[in-house]
Amino acid sequence: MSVADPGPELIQLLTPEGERVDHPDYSLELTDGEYRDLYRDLVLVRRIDLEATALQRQGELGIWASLLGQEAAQIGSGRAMAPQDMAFPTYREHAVGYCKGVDPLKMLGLFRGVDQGSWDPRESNFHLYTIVIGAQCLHATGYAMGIQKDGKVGGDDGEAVIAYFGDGATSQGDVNEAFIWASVFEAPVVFFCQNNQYAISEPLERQTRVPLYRRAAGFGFPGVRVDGNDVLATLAVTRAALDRARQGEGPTLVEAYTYRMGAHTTSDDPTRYRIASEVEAWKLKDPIERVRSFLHKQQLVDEAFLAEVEAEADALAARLRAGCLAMPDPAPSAIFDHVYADGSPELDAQRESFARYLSRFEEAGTDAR
Amino acid sequence: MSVADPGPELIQLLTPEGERVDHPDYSLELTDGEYRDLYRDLVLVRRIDLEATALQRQGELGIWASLLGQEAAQIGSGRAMAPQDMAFPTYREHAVGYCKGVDPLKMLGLFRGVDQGSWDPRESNFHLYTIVIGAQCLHATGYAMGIQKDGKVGGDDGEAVIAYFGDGATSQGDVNEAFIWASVFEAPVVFFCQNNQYAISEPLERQTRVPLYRRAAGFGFPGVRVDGNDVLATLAVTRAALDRARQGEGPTLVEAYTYRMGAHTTSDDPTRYRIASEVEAWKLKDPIERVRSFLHKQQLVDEAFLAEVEAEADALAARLRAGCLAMPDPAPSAIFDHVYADGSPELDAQRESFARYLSRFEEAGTDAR
Amino acid sequence: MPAETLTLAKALNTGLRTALERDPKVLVMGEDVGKLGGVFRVTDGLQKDFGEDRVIDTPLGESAIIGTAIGLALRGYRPVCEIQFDGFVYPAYDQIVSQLAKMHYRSQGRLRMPIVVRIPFGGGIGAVEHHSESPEAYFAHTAGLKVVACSNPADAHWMIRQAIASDDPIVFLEPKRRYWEKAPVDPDAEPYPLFASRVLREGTDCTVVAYGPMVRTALDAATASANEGGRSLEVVDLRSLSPLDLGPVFASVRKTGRLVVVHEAPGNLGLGSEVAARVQEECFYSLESPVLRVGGFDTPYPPARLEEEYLPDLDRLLDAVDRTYAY
Amino acid sequence: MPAETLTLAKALNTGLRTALERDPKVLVMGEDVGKLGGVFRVTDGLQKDFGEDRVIDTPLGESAIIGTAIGLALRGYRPVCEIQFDGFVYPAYDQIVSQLAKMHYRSQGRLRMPIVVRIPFGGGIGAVEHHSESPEAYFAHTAGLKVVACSNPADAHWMIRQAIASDDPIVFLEPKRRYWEKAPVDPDAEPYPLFASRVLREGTDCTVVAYGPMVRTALDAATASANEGGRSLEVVDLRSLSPLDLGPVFASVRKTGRLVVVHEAPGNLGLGSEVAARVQEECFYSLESPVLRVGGFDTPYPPARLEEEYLPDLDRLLDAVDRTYAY
Ligand SMILES: Cc1ncc(C[n+]2csc(CCOP(=O)(O)OP(=O)(O)O)c2C)c(N)n1
Ligand SMILES: Cc1ncc(C[n+]2csc(CCOP(=O)(O)OP(=O)(O)O)c2C)c(N)n1
Ligand SMILES: [Mg+2]
Ligand SMILES: [Mg+2]
Repeated sequence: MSVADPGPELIQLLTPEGERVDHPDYSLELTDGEYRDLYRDLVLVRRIDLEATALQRQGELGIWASLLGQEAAQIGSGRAMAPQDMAFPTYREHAVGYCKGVDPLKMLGLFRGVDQGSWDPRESNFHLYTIVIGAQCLHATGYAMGIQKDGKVGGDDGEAVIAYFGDGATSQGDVNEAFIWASVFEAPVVFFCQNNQYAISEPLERQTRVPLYRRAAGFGFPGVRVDGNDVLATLAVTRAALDRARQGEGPTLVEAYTYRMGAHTTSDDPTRYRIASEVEAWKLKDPIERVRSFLHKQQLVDEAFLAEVEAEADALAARLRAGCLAMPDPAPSAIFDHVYADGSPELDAQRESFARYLSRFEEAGTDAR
Repeated sequence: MSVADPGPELIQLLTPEGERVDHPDYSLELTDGEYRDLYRDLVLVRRIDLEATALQRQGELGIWASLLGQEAAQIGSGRAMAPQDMAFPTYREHAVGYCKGVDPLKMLGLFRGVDQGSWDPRESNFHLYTIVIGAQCLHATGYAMGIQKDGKVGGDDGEAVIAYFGDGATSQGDVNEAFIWASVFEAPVVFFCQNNQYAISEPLERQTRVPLYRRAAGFGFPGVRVDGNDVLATLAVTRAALDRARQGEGPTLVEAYTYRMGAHTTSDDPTRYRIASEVEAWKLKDPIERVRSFLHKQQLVDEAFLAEVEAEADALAARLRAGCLAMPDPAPSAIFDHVYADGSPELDAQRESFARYLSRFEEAGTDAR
Repeated sequence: MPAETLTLAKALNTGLRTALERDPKVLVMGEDVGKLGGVFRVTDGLQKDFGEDRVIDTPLGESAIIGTAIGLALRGYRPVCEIQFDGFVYPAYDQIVSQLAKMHYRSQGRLRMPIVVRIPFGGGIGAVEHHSESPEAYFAHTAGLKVVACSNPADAHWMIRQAIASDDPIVFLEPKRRYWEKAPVDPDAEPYPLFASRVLREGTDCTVVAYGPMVRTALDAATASANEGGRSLEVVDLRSLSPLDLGPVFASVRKTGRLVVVHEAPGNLGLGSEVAARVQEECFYSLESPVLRVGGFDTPYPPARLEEEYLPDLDRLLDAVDRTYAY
Repeated sequence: MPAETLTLAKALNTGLRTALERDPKVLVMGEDVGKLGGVFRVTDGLQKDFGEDRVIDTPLGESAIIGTAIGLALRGYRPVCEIQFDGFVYPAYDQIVSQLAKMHYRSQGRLRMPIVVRIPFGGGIGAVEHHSESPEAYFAHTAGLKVVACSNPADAHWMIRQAIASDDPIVFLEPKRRYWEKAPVDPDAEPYPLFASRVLREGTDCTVVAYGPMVRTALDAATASANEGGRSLEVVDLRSLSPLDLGPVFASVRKTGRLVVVHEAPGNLGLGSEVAARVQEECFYSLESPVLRVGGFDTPYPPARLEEEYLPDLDRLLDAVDRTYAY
C-alpha cells in the first residue's frame, strides 16, 4: 500500500458524492441550519482564498499560501473548537482564523508585508502564524501545560489547544518533541496534521513509509485518520479529540487526509513536480461540492440560499480587496517598535539617529536616491 | 503497567538464574568456547570500568561514565557486529569500543582531559564518543546511507551500522529525525537504545508513557525489547537486526532493557533520586552472575579458567593504570592543531604569537604567575 | 533578612526561591532541576518546597524546554529554564532566535515573553567537551533577546530576581567556575539596575572591561598590578551584554586613554570586538593606543588539560595592558 | 568552454554541475532540491542528470540534513547541503556548531568534514519573516567553520567549486537578491583564491568593505560618488568572512585613512565590529577617523514594506563616508 492511499481507516461521514454515511466511533447530529452554516463557511473561506490569490497576482500581496482544497479540514476543525480553545496555526490556516473570528483582512497583512501578524491572539484565541516549520507545536504543548496548571482540565470549564501542522512538518524534531511532552504531561492538546500530500514539491513518501496517524501510538496516545475533505467527519473527529483533551485524557493526533489543490504558495510552480491527472482525481473529492450535493439531495437549500451565500462571498471579497488596497505602509520608525517590552537605550539611540538621518532628506526636499 | 516493567515482550535467552530458555523468534547456538569468551568479555570490561572509576577517585581522570550493569547490553551488541560494521557510541560504550578492538587506554584520554578521542574510527569502525545527546544517531544514519550508495547492502559483503543511545536520548529531536530518515531511505542502521531507566536523575517516566521499543512502529520499522542484562539475547537480537539491515531491509530499534547500577557519572550522587532497594533488586539480575552460573551448571568452566580470567583482568587493570598515569599532557601548541584540515592563516598567526608569549616566560625562567 | 555570606550558586538559589515565593506564575523547568536540584544544585530544594507543578523535571530536549516555555509564557506564566551546560543550548537555538526573540516584535507588542534562560557558562572546571563554552555572542547578536552575566554572589541573587521580573526574554549567564565563590548577599539592599555596567575598581592607567568569570581575573590582575607597584587599572564589569551599557566604559577610557577587554569566548566576533568597535568610535581622540582584546583563541574549546593555557588569565591580561603602552 | 553570461543562480548551478561531474563523491541534498530544482532553481536539472542517489530530496528537517551529511562525509562523501532560506538554518545549529565544526579538531585531524552548507541569505526580495536573515556572524564566530559569501556570478561559480573541493566545512552564503544579476563567467579561467578578499575598485579617499549583497551597493555608491564629483572610494569585497583576509583592507586603510564597513546583518556583533576592532588595532596611526559601521538596525528583520528603510543603501553608505570626514 502506498502511503498516499488513505486506506480503510479513513473516517468519513460524507462521501465525495454527498452521501451521509455512519461510522461506528463518530456520530454527528446537526440541525439543518448548522449544515447550511458549514456550507456558508466553506464557500466564504474559499472566496477569501481566491481573492487573496488574485490580490497577489496583481502585486498587492507579496505572496499567498492558498488553502484551496483544505477548506473542510480547516472549517471542520475550526468549528469543532469551543471559544475558549486555543489554536496554533502554520501559515495556511486562514479558515481556522476565520472560525476564531479574526478579520480575514488582518490575515492579509503578513502577506502584504505590512506586518507580521496584526490580530490579537489573546482576544481571538488564534495564535499568530508560525512560518518556521513545526515550532508552534511546542508552543501549543506549553500552552496546554499552562491550561493544566490553571486547573482548566477535567471540569466543566475545560480548555483545549489545537496545534496545526503539515505532513512535511512531521519530520521536524520539534514536532516529535511536542508529541513526547504532550504525552508525558498528558497535556490537553490536539495535534492536527493536514496531510495535503506535499511539502512544497516533496510527496508524502519523502516523510514517511507508514500512514502518519500511526506515529502517535509509539508516543503513547491515539492517532486517527479522517477524511480531511469531509467537513462533517473532520468536525466530529476533532470535537471528540478536543473533548478528550479538555477532560484530561491527554493528546490525540488527527491526520486530516486532504490535498493541496493549488501551488504551495503563489511563488511555486507545481507543474514541475506533479501530474495534472492527480489534481484532476482530487477534484472529484472537492470538499464543497460534496456538501452542496448533500444539501441538494436533502433539500436543505434552495437557489435563494445559494445566491445569498454567493452574494455574501462577493461582498466579503470586495471588502477584502478594498481593505487591502487601503492598507497603509507602516512608518519607517515602526522598525524600532516592540523589539523589547521594556525598551532598550541602545535601540532608542538608533531610532533617534535614524529619524535625524531621514529628516535630513525631508529638509532637503529629496527622497532617498 | 508502569513503563519500567519490562513486560512479557522482553526477549530473554538466559534467565537471571542462569537458565537457558528458548524464544520462538531468536535462537543462538554457541560453542563452549564462545560462551567462555563472552564471560571473559564481561569480566574484563567490568574491570576496565572499575579501574577507571578508581582512577577518577584518585584524581587521575576528570570524570568517568560508568557502564556498570550494562556490560551484557554492550558486549552482546558489540559481539553481534561484523568487523565491517560501524558503531556510533555515546560516552558510555566502553565495552563496545573494547569489542571493536579499541585499546581501553585510549578511551581514558577524553576523561582524563588530554584529548577528545584519540583512536582512529576509520580503523576500528568505532566512532568517537558523542556527548551531545542524540546527535550521533543522525551521523549513524548518514553513514548508513553512504553504505547504500556504496552498494554494500543486499550482497555478501553487506555492511551495517549501530547507533547507541540512552532512554533519555529518545526525547531529542535528532533521534526522532534519525528514525524518519532511516525509515524513508531504508538505511542499514540498528538503533540500539540502552534503556538503563535513568537520564541522570530522571526516571524513564519523564521520557515516555509507553515502552520505548514501540516508538519504532509509528516510524515504519520494527522495534524489539530485549533483556539487556542477558548477553545471549542481546547478541541474538542485535545480530538479527544487523543482518536485516545489511540485507537491505532497513532499520530496527532494539531497546535493551537494563539498569545503570552506578552513578550517572562520577560527578553524580544517585542517592538524591533513587532508593537503595531498587538497586538491590537489579543486583539480582546481574549480567555477569547469570553467565557464571550458566557456565557452572553446564560445567563449561573450572576454577582454573575463572582464575585465568581474573588474572587477565588484573593485568589489564594494571596496564590501564600504568598507562593512564604515564599519559602525558598535550603541549600548549596542541590547542591550535587540527582546527582546520587546510589550515587558516589567522590561526597560524595566533599560534605564533602565543608561542612568542610563552617563550617570554621561559626566557625569564618563570612560570605563569 | 540580614546579609548572609553565600556561594554564587546558593545566591542564585535564594533568588529563585524568592521569585517562586512572590509570584505564583514563576516556574522553574529543565533537565534534573527537580529531585536532583540541578547538576550544580542551583535549584536545590525548590521542587520539594514548591511542588512538581512549579519546578519541573522535563524530558531531555532543549528545543522543547524553550518551545514549551514560550507556550507557558503565552498562557501567562514566567518560566525560568535551565540549560544544563552551555554546550547544550544549541538544540534550542531555533526556538530562541526565531521564536523567543521575535515574538514580541512579531505581535506588535501584544505577546510578552517573560522567560529567563539560565546557562552555566565558561570553562575552568576541568570538564569534557561541550561543558565549557562561552556562547554569549550568539545571543547578544540576536535582536529581541537581552543577555546578562553575573560575576559575584550579590549580583547573582539580584540579577536573577530582576531578570525574572523583566517582561523581556533574557539569556542569563552564570559563571560556572565561580559557583563556589562566596560573598555577602543582602536580599533587602537596594539593587543595582540589571542592564547597567559597573565600575568595580577605580584606576588611572588603563581600563579593563570584563564580565562573568573574567571579572574575578580582572580584579586579581588589578590587585597584582597595584601590589607590584605597577599600573593602576580601572575594572568595569559589563553585567549586561545586550544591551551594552558602555557609558561608564567611555568615561573610563576618556580618563585612562587605554582599554583592554577580556573574555573567555573566542576573540573573533566576541564581545570584545563590539566593545572595541564602539569605543574607537566614541573615544577616537581619547585613545592613546588601540583597544586590545584578550579572549579565548579562535579554536574549539580544547581538552581540559589545556584549558589553563587556553583561557585568558592574569598574565595574559597584564601582558595586554603592557602592550597598550607599547604604542 | 568560453565565458558565458550567466545569472548568479545559474553560475552556481553550473558550478555544482561541474563538481558533480568531476567527483562521484559529491552529493547535493536538501528540501526540494531534486524535482523542483530548489525554490531558487539553483539545483535545476541536477537530479535529472545525476539521479536521485546523488541529488537528494530530503525529509523536512534541517538538523537531519546536516547530521546525515556528517555521516555521509565520514563515509567518504562530499555533501553539499542546501538550507532553503537563511531563517531555517537554526534547527541545524547544534549539528553545525557542535558536530560539523568540531569533528576535525575532536578527532585530531583523522576525520575530515568536506561539507558545504549553502544558504541563500539577506533581504531585499519582499519576503515574509525568516526569509531575509543575515546569520553570518553566528557562523563566523564559530571556530572550526569557514564562512564565505559570493557577490557576483563569476565568484559564485568558482567559489562553490572551490568550497566543494575544500576539506573543511564551509558555510556558503549566497546573496539571494542578486541571484538574477548577470555577468560573464569563464569556467576555464584561473580562479581567484577562495579565502581571499579582493579590491574591486580602487580609490583614494575612503575604503569601503562589503560582502555578499552589499558589494553591489558599495560599487554603486562608489560610482555615484565619482559621478557626482564626490569622494573616491576604494571597494573591498571580503569574500571570506572566516577566516578574514584583512591584509588588503589594512593596505587600503593605510592609503585612505578612512573605513566604512557595510552589511545587512544587525550592527551589534556583526562582521563590521570585528573588522573595526582589527583595523583600529593594525592601523591605529593611519586612521584619520574612526572606522564606521553601516548595518541593519539591532531589531528583528522588519516586515517587507519596511525593508528598504531597514537595509543599508547607497545613501546610508555615502552618509557614513561623509561622517568619516566630520572627525
Ligand atoms: C524549518 C523550516 N524549514 C523549511 C521551511 C521552508 N518551507 C516552507 S513550507 C515548507 C513545506 C511544508 O510542508 P508541510 O508541512 O506539508 O505543510 P504545507 O505547506 O503542505 O501546508 C517548507 C519546506 C520552513 N518554513 N521552515
Ligand atoms: C543535548 C544535551 N543535553 C543535555 C546533556 C547533559 N546530559 C548528559 S547525559 C544526560 C542524560 C542522558 O540520559 P540517557 O540518554 O538515558 O543516557 P545514559 O546517560 O543514561 O546512558 C544529560 C541530560 C547532554 N549531554 N546533551
Ligand atoms: Mg503538506
Ligand atoms: Mg539512561
